[in-house]
Amino acid sequence: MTVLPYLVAGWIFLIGVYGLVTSRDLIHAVGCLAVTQSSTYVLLLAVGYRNGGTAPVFADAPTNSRVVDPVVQALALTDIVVGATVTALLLALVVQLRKRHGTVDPDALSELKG
Amino acid sequence: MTDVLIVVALLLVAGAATAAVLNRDPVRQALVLSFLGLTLALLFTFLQAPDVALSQLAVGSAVTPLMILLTVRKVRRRPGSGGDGADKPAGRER
Amino acid sequence: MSSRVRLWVFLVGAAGFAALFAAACFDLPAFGTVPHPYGVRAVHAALSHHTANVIASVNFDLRAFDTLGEESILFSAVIGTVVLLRQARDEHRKDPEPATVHPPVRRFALLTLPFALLVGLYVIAHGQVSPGGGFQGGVVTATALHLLYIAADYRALERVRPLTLYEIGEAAGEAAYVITGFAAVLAGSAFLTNVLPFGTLATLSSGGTAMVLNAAVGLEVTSGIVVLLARFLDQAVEIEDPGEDDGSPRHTGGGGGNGDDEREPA
Amino acid sequence: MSTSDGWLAAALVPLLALVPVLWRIAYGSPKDRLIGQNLTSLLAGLVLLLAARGFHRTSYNDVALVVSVLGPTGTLIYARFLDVLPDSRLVRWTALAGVPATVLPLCVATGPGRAMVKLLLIGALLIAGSVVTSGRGGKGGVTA
Repeated sequence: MTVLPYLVAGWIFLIGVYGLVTSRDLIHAVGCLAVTQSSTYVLLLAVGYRNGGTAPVFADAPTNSRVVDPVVQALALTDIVVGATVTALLLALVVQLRKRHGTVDPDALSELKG
Repeated sequence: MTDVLIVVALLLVAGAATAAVLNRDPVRQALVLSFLGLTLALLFTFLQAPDVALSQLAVGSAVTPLMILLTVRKVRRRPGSGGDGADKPAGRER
Repeated sequence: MSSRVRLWVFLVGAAGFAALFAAACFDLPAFGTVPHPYGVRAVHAALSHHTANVIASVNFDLRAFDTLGEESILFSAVIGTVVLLRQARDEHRKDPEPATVHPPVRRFALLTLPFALLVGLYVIAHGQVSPGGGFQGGVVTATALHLLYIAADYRALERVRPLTLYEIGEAAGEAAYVITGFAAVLAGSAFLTNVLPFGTLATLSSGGTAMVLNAAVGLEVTSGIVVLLARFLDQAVEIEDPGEDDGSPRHTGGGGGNGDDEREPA
Repeated sequence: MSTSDGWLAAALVPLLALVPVLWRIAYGSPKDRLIGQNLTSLLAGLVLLLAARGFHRTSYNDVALVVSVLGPTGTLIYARFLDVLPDSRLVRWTALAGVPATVLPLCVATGPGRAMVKLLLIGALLIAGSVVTSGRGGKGGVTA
């Protein structure tokens, strides 16, 4: 338990990169990138967790309660939404590539370049 | 007890991430990604991060898979045919 | 680089990464144990600014300048997507056929729509009090709008969704953030300092400028996601490729090759 | 075992039920995958409600509220793209049995008040969403 969350984050990162490397379809590759991104959230939140802590939101908890680290949560939170728009940008690039070159296979694309 | 929940959620997330990568067809992948988004949201709730869970829920379970599906529909379509099943590539890769 | 070489390069790199990462993990403090000096200070700072949700306080007060950066990335990503997905000169539009919708689904979607919008706005508005805020609520609101697409069809969605308004909304959100920052300068303090009265802890009007910035981000994210999805829907449903298609085989990827089972035989 | 541990142990039940659902989503037919997606959001809603009680944080219920709104929305959007809205007894009965079995004890434990109204609302949304998306009438519902 003491290292499992970190190791899971590492596994998600590796499997995501594996998908990126072996992908035959750019849309699939963008999906794999989304998976890889999520490993960072798992790692950040795992680092910020404290046993017996609760969320640092004091609307329904006493202000002296033991809380988990809010800083890493703030980092992960904004990155998730910004990451989604970047995913959109990449998908838009894929649509453009398909229009220009008629394929979304990365290997076929590199052949086009010669 | 919280630890048990966290461990189960972690294993689910790892499994979903693996399945999302190994499903090579983007349409299948979109549904697995949506599952991954929901399990990540559960994990974040167990890690006492409801804010992040909300964010992941909205983005991971709806917006990202939807955009992938729309891109697939666009990319697989041919003029006049409309459907995405109409253009099975004759010269499939490899 | 052939795919075989690429795979080998990856495997070597992955093995190295795995070894180093595992070693680092076992050197990290055990899960859930270490004290968090930054976290403790952030909690103090948030409480001294009467913001109940410390995460919102970190985002919109303590690290407001960083969030401006994040917001700008979002802003430019949306602009980039809009530029990439605009209708090219040689493409033409085709009106999508009106859809027929199963009546229970239509009723459900129409009944849920106002409620879902309300939930989205609630999540934005309570950002500084309970879990939520502009980033999360914005996405929820934008997704909720697309219930209309389910309830009727794409044209119905287009009629009630004045896209220009959302494009302006996105820019207005970004502008409101910067203006709030400069208002602090005019008030005689540094850029993005929290100069408004802090209010009472755990009420809607608490948190000073955190509340204003939260609303600005909510506006920007809602509009941004609506614009994004609109562009993708446009491309997928309406805009057709120019007539360059002469029956040549298309590589649509899907290397696993099971695209055939996308449609269940009726 | 304290009461909060009891609630968290109860949350483990729908959480573990997600394991076979993942299998279905990853390897099933298109129908199966859509049913799986539907079931996931339903089960996730139940897990979140029970966990919120187990952690003694009523504000965590907001996450369940968002699931109950976005879950069926997502399912219907996929249904439109994949051109199927499969009839599923599994989803319907999980909703009709599981949601009351979760929400009613939670209401009793919470006691009357705003929190209870919210719980009932989330429960009603989860049931309504699942019943509509599991295609009662069995005709398969949507055409794009």
